[in-house]
Amino acid sequence: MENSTHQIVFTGSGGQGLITAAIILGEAAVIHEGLEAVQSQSYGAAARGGATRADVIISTEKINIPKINQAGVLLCLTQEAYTRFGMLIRPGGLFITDTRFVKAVQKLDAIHIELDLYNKVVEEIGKPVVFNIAILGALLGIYPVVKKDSVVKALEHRFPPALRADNLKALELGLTTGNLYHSWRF
Amino acid sequence: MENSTHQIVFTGSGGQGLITAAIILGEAAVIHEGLEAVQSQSYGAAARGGATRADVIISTEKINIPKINQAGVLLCLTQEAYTRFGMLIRPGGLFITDTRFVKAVQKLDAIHIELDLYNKVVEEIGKPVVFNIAILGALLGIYPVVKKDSVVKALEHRFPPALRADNLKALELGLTTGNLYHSWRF
Amino acid sequence: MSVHDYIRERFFPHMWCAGCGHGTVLNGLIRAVAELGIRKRNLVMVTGIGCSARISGYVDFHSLHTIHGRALAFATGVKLSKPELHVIVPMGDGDGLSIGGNHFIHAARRNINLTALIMNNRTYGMTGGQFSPMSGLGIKASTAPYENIDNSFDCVELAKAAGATFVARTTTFHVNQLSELIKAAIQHKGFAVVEIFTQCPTYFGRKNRLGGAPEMLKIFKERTVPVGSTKKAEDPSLIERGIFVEIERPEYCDTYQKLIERAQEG
Amino acid sequence: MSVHDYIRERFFPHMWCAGCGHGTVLNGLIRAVAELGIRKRNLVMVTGIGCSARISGYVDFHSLHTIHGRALAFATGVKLSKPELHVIVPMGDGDGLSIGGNHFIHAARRNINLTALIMNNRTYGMTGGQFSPMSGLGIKASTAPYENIDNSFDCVELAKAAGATFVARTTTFHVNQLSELIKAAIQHKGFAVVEIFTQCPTYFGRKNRLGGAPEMLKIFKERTVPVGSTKKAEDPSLIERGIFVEIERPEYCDTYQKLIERAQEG
Amino acid sequence: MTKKKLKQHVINRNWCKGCGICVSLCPKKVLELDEFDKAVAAHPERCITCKLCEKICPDLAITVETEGAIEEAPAHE
Amino acid sequence: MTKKKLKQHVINRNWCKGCGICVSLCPKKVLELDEFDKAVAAHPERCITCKLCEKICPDLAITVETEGAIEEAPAHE
Amino acid sequence: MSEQVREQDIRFVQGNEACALAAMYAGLDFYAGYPITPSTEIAEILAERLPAMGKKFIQMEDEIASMCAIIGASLTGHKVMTATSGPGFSLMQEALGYAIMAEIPCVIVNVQRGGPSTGNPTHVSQGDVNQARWGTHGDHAIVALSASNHQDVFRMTVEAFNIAETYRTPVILLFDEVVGHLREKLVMPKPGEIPLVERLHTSVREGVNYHPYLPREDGRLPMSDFGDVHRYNVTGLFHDMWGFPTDKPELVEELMRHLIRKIDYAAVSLTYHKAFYLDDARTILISYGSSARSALALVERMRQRGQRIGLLELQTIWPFPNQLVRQYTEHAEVIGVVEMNMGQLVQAVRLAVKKPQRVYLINRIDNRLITDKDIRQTLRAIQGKGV
Amino acid sequence: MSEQVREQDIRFVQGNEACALAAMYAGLDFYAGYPITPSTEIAEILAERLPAMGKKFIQMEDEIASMCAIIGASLTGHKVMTATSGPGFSLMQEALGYAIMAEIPCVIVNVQRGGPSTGNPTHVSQGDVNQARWGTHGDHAIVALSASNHQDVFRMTVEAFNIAETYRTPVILLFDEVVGHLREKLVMPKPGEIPLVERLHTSVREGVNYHPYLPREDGRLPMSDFGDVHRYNVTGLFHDMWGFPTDKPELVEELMRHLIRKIDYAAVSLTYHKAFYLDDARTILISYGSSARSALALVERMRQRGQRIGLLELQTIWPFPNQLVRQYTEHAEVIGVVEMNMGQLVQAVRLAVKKPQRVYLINRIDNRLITDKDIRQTLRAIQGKGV
Ligand SMILES: Cc1ncc(C[n+]2csc(CCOP(=O)(O)OP(=O)(O)O)c2C)c(N)n1
Ligand SMILES: Cc1ncc(C[n+]2csc(CCOP(=O)(O)OP(=O)(O)O)c2C)c(N)n1
Ligand code: SF4
Ligand code: SF4
Ligand code: SF4
Ligand code: SF4
Ligand code: SF4
Ligand code: SF4
Ligand SMILES: [Mg+2]
Ligand SMILES: [Mg+2]
Repeated sequence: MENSTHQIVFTGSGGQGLITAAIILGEAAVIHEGLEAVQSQSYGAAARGGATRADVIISTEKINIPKINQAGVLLCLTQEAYTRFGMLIRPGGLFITDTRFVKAVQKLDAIHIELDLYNKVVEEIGKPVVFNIAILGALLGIYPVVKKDSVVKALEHRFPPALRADNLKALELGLTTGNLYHSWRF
Repeated sequence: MENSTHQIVFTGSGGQGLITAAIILGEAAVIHEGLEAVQSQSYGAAARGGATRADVIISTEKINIPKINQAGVLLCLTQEAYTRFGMLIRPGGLFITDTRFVKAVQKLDAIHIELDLYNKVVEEIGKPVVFNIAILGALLGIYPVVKKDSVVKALEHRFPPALRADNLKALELGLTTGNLYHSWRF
Repeated sequence: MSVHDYIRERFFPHMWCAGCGHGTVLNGLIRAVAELGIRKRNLVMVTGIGCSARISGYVDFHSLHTIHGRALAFATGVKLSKPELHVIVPMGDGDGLSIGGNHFIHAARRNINLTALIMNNRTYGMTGGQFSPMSGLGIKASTAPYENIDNSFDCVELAKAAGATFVARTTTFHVNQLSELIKAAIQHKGFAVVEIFTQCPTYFGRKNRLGGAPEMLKIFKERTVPVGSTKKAEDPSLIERGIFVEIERPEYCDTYQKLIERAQEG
Repeated sequence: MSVHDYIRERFFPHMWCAGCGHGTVLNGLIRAVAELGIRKRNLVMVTGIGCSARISGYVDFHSLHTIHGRALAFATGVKLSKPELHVIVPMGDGDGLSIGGNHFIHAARRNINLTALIMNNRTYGMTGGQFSPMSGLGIKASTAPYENIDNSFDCVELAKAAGATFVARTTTFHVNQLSELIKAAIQHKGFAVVEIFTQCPTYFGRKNRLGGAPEMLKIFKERTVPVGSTKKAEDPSLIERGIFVEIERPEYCDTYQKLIERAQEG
Repeated sequence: MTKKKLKQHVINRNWCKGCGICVSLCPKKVLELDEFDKAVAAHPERCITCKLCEKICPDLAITVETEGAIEEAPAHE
Repeated sequence: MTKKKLKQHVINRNWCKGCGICVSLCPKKVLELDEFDKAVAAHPERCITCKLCEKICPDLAITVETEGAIEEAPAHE
Repeated sequence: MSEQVREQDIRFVQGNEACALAAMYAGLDFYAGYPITPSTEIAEILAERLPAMGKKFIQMEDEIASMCAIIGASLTGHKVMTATSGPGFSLMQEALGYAIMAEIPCVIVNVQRGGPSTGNPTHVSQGDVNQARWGTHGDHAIVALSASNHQDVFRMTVEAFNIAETYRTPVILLFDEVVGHLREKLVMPKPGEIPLVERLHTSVREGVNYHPYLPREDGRLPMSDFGDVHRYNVTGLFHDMWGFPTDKPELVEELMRHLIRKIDYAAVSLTYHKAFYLDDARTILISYGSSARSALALVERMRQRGQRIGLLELQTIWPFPNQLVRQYTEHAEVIGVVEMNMGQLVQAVRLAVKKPQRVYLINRIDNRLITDKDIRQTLRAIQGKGV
Repeated sequence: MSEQVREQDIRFVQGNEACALAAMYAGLDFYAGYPITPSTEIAEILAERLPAMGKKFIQMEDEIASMCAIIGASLTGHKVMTATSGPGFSLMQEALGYAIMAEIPCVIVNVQRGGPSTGNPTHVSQGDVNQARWGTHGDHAIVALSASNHQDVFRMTVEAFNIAETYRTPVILLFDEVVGHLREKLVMPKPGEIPLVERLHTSVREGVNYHPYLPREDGRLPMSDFGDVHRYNVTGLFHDMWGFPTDKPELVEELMRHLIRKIDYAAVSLTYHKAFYLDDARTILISYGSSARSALALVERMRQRGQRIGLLELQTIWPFPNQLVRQYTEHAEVIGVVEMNMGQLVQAVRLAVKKPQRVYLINRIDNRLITDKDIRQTLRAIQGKGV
């Protein structure tokens, strides 16, 4: 990747596991690649019911300011998140949604990739619960901010053996899907 | 009375009603004679069981410092109070005890008057509870810092009619006893 | 007045999670006040802090959203200073019985005319699912990863022992009983407690693998029986619903009024 | 060891008023520990603030004189961190049941092995005779000049409802029962409560014209009966003495030890 | 109590959070969640207007509108 | 329980506050307050060594010293 | 005795009684408290007097509950007060912050005793001065008043109620054990002699939108009583002008500024103080509470000897009267802050004056009243004259 | 990735987790707490980890009880901690004062959120800085530490335990929501890498008179555990060297001085801080906690442009490092104190520096993290360059 600091924001609803995805991404960067990363998220009443947000900054340098005002990469995984957080995208940034949840209406000054990943997860793995890891895979396919290997290690560390297979499958599925866009080169 | 500020300390045990006596003295001065007066006392664990102390300062001037380090007049009405507070007396001050309670042992640089008032109260009024007012009367007999009339008014205001007679009797008894020493002129 | 007249519609949809039983308590509560036909200007709701405490924001009463655990103390001030008001005090199990336990027993002791609702979801919802004094042994919670070792209170017994003169219990499944008990509690003259089992699918349900809100409601249905039911004798682990205490005793504000009369006599 | 070995003689005569029942509680307590023969290094006394709380200064135990109402919370820290210690927690009625009520019910709920003594003189002695939650209706106090309108707790019922596994009551008149009950409470494994009626002649006695300490003790004699006495049925205003609850239930520190074992398994 | 004849189920789609409580507990399986996870009255004809759904909905999202009177039995208990 | 024969009443005059409890409650009226309001064993011969005075004294001021054993009955209750 | 004196209603009372009498004079409707030395007499007097006036006294289970109860009672439109001392004041901090955030008029009396912790319950100190300013969590402003004698105790108590009502804020009365327990003369002000501020009620009618948290042009926020026609929300969360929770940054900032400014802007009108011999003073003592009595005793004594010494007695402690102190001390060579603690208000004085290096702490910390001699001794040391 | 990196135990954790890990590293034996955002994760992690180490975690009924329980557990010879946030911290003040008075080693974590009152539970502020100093009643001294990143959170947590044990005092860790909730890298220090101070036990034998409150020559007071041979008294009243209550003026004064001096004298060794580019700096920012991150970002950016700006990050907040601040700022033209409140530590800075008029507050109060841009903008205004 060219620039040395990456600001990635996952948005969606509480139950989608996006915070976990964000943490795994951070772990891959920090623990398995020796990079710097910070991760933060919304809390409390704001996170309850409504739209939730998880931020990750990855950098080769020490990260002083851990808050993201403009996201280089923005993932919106519910309609509500799209409405509420859509404006976070940096002009020219990378904007990722899933057709199952989001019907894009505004025109954003960004490269918009509409995945159809949720349906694929349901079809091919049958467990919607791993959708978050699939999304992480897709992100890496499109925007390889860390190596697949690092994420695999982070996943293996986090999930007990019983859950590993599905998550790795989801990661693969996402990666394959995302790779389709990789040639776009950001 | 010659000097314009009088520092009077009553000491004894909790149940003797000395605080009441001190307050009545203060009321007489402030409410009925237009003088200035302050009254304070010991509180809390110190006042429980052990020796208690009630201070009165009476003056024609505003009283800024309400604490007494050296008493012009010191009344000690238990042995414990005598031991603990005896040293409060100003050299040359007036030192009053009652033989029923105190056996003086130290030699103090003060004019020492030993009353036998408690026994008189028991004999003549039969109610030890008014001993405090008798003591107040004796004080005034010896050291007329306020007028008898003023104390009578204060007493009448404080005690319901039923209790008044005995208290006035006690005041008289004390006064008569104290008057014996009045000619000493302090 | 219709039920919806008692809520502040502009704040809906409310902040509670999908399936949270607190909404059902709100539902039952406004049906109760609507059926009693109480004027809104005479209704005060006082709450502390917690998911449950947010209920005061949604009712169109005078609403006092206070600090954690102290709702009954605030409510005592409201009530004693203006006894003509109906003061309803919904509390979470943490709010009302953990940090707020002392105010609970003292308000009960005074028998002051307040309507105390314990919205018992057996967890601290607002802070993310720690165990509460109502969780009970063996429960998992974010601060009880190895199963909880803290005994729970019996809210009914506690209220009774402390002096409450109306004590009842129901669940968010038993919606008719819910509004009936709240009605009775409001009408009762004295300190009234209604414990309401309510579901927190987000934390309590998830951490204890109880399924979603519908499944949790079915547990309420299956594990509770009406007061005095013979089933309880067969299976003592069943929990009784209904009215446990309903007695008349001088109420605090009334007695205070008498004190005033006595004091003014001389 | 003799009874006097358990006190700090250099602080005697103690600070309590003549005739104060708190001294008799001290008397009964040291007889109890002497008879049990507990080593002094294993004895801890934790108290709050009040005349009663000063008892910790007079026993030759490890003594922790804390802040008003919180003795049981401190004691919980002492006990859980070193379960082998005997922790005795005497409290005034104000200290233990007014400001300290919440810690009382929660310690009871946990069934932690503490010996809680409520030295109930029905007043706040230390601050000069205000009414307490144990004063009862009709009592006069410096903050109840027109007769008290606050109901009182039934300490036994409250302790029971909250989960205490040993609950007893006696008075400073019943000196043999006093030390026997304290002994039993110390030996009980779990949260044990002994409520002890004790006289405050200085405030409670004086303000309510009950005479001096001997007269107040005679009232304890006349107005109380052993648990289960038939006299109680005849005259319900009589108050029962004796053991009301004595049951076995897992104790908190024990259960915690099991939790450690479970956690260490994996 | 008397039970009324159903006019309609008014479901506030903005308020409904799709918890499924009404769907699961309706004694006559009248309600379903649609593709947006909002409750809809899929089988209004089965409705006995017991109003359980209205009373139990944590989001106050259902009103069961009725007309005329039919016999009512308590929802459950 | 067995009751012992009285040796002596040891009364700590520094500790005794003269509350009169022992005087008033001693079943045999053994004790009195002297002119300094301190308890004294005025009639030791009457003492049945029930130790009520020792156990009830709030000031821990009395010890009833005994020798040998005689029959004991509980103080009261 | 002069006729004038006879006409006056003169009392010989404790400072605590003066405070209780003043509260009733100010219109106290509701008192909740929990006993604690050395403030208890306030409760005891009110327990007797309030019911006789048809008003409410309640003894709560603790100080937390007391503070909460008075807030509740204030919202129904009543003038409210509680009284306590150090340990109880610590317990009240959380609810005190609530009253600040929710803008509830109420008066809290703290009769200071020796601390920290249980400390020295029956002796004097002035150790809670900075706690009064900073004791509750989160940023905030506060009003705290003090007094050194009973006439002033009365006056400041009445003003505390006036300020509470004017600014919709809790007001702290910071007395001390000496002032609280001492009996001295109080000339009871006649009805009307001290102006009273009554609660400002909204004129907004039923059905019209009432904004409980929207300041008027003059900065005041009219209230509507619970039980009256307007129903609104009261919360300790940051909130909008209707009282409903918000965490919008703009609204958070606006409310924060409002809460601090309403006190700061009012600082000038809130600056109660007494100036003794300050016109030509080269040595200026600054003090408050009972230590100001001793400072005055010394100043009067030294003035008789012709020394250019004066006393600025602060009765408004918070918001700290920066301007006043700066002006009065402009030409002072020595500024001695007399207090009974390890130096609390002295810091505020240093921040206020032009030449902080001229500010000296004159203190006593053994929980006994500082005397004129103590002050004299420290002054001599400051002036290089030894002790 | 370098070999060195691989050998390290690197974690990606929240600040709260870093704190919990550090507490265990320091030897934490006993934790009591009550959940509150944004500190709860500390409890949640310890609830899982402590029992697995045979140590004690207890969730109490409230924060008051939590604070009391850790004091009790400390007396049996254990290292103890509690964690909370604003409202809970307010509730702990009374018992905190007890720990100060009775000299009980313990650590209190306050992860600051928006206040006053319930305020803004899930957003950041630094509003409890002065409360940490003055929150409990009565005169006292206190130690409070802060940190801006997880490596420092770890370090300061360990030091908090060390200081608590060395000085027999409560130590406050003042973090904030951003630091507490943020996940970032933590390189776990190896065992022994950070020195640990263990409790100093008395060497006095059984039967010999042990004085729990008699400082040794080096100022430390050896302890004896409850359950050990020495039985002594612990009280919140003023007390003598055996721990028994006294109100003798000499002893009151002596104890008061001791309590304050032991912290003040230790101030030099307690002065944890970080100096960035201060050697030639004309503009000096002073900050702490998460706002120091933003200050550092700005300083690094401006240094790249050749500007003479530096940052003094304070990790010891209280006792305030007066000397350190005075020295570093001697040649500064602008001293900007960066904090997220209405100006709390800025007052201490003004009291410390030679030229208080050069001290400016650079703040943000909307409960959002102050940014480098915010600071830049205020700096420009200070320098007369507009915004
Ligand atoms: C003094 C204080 N301590 C802790 C908190 C944090 N807190 C907020 S809500 C809550 C508990 C909520 O549980 P409960 O009362 O059962 O309500 P629920 O959210 O489950 O409805 C806690 C501990 C607080 N706000 N104030
Ligand atoms: C927080 C706090 N509030 C109030 C007090 C004042 N206070 C000291 S002891 C006491 C009550 C004492 O009553 P009780 O506990 O019944 O003990 P007693 O003196 O009657 O034995 C009170 C209110 C205090 N020390 N701390
Ligand atoms: S967390 Fe639990 S209690 Fe809170 S709103 Fe969600 S479901 Fe309800
Ligand atoms: S005041 Fe009452 S409780 Fe206190 S020591 Fe005296 S008699 Fe005992
Ligand atoms: S119960 Fe209410 S919120 Fe839940 S699905 Fe049905 S209508 Fe929607
Ligand atoms: S009213 Fe009853 S039957 Fe009809 S939809 Fe609702 S729950 Fe089902
Ligand atoms: S009971 Fe004790 S204190 Fe009382 S008179 Fe007898 S010996 Fe003295
Ligand atoms: S032992 Fe019994 S009989 Fe003897 S003096 Fe004492 S109380 Fe009286
Ligand atoms: Mg709950
Ligand atoms: Mg008591």
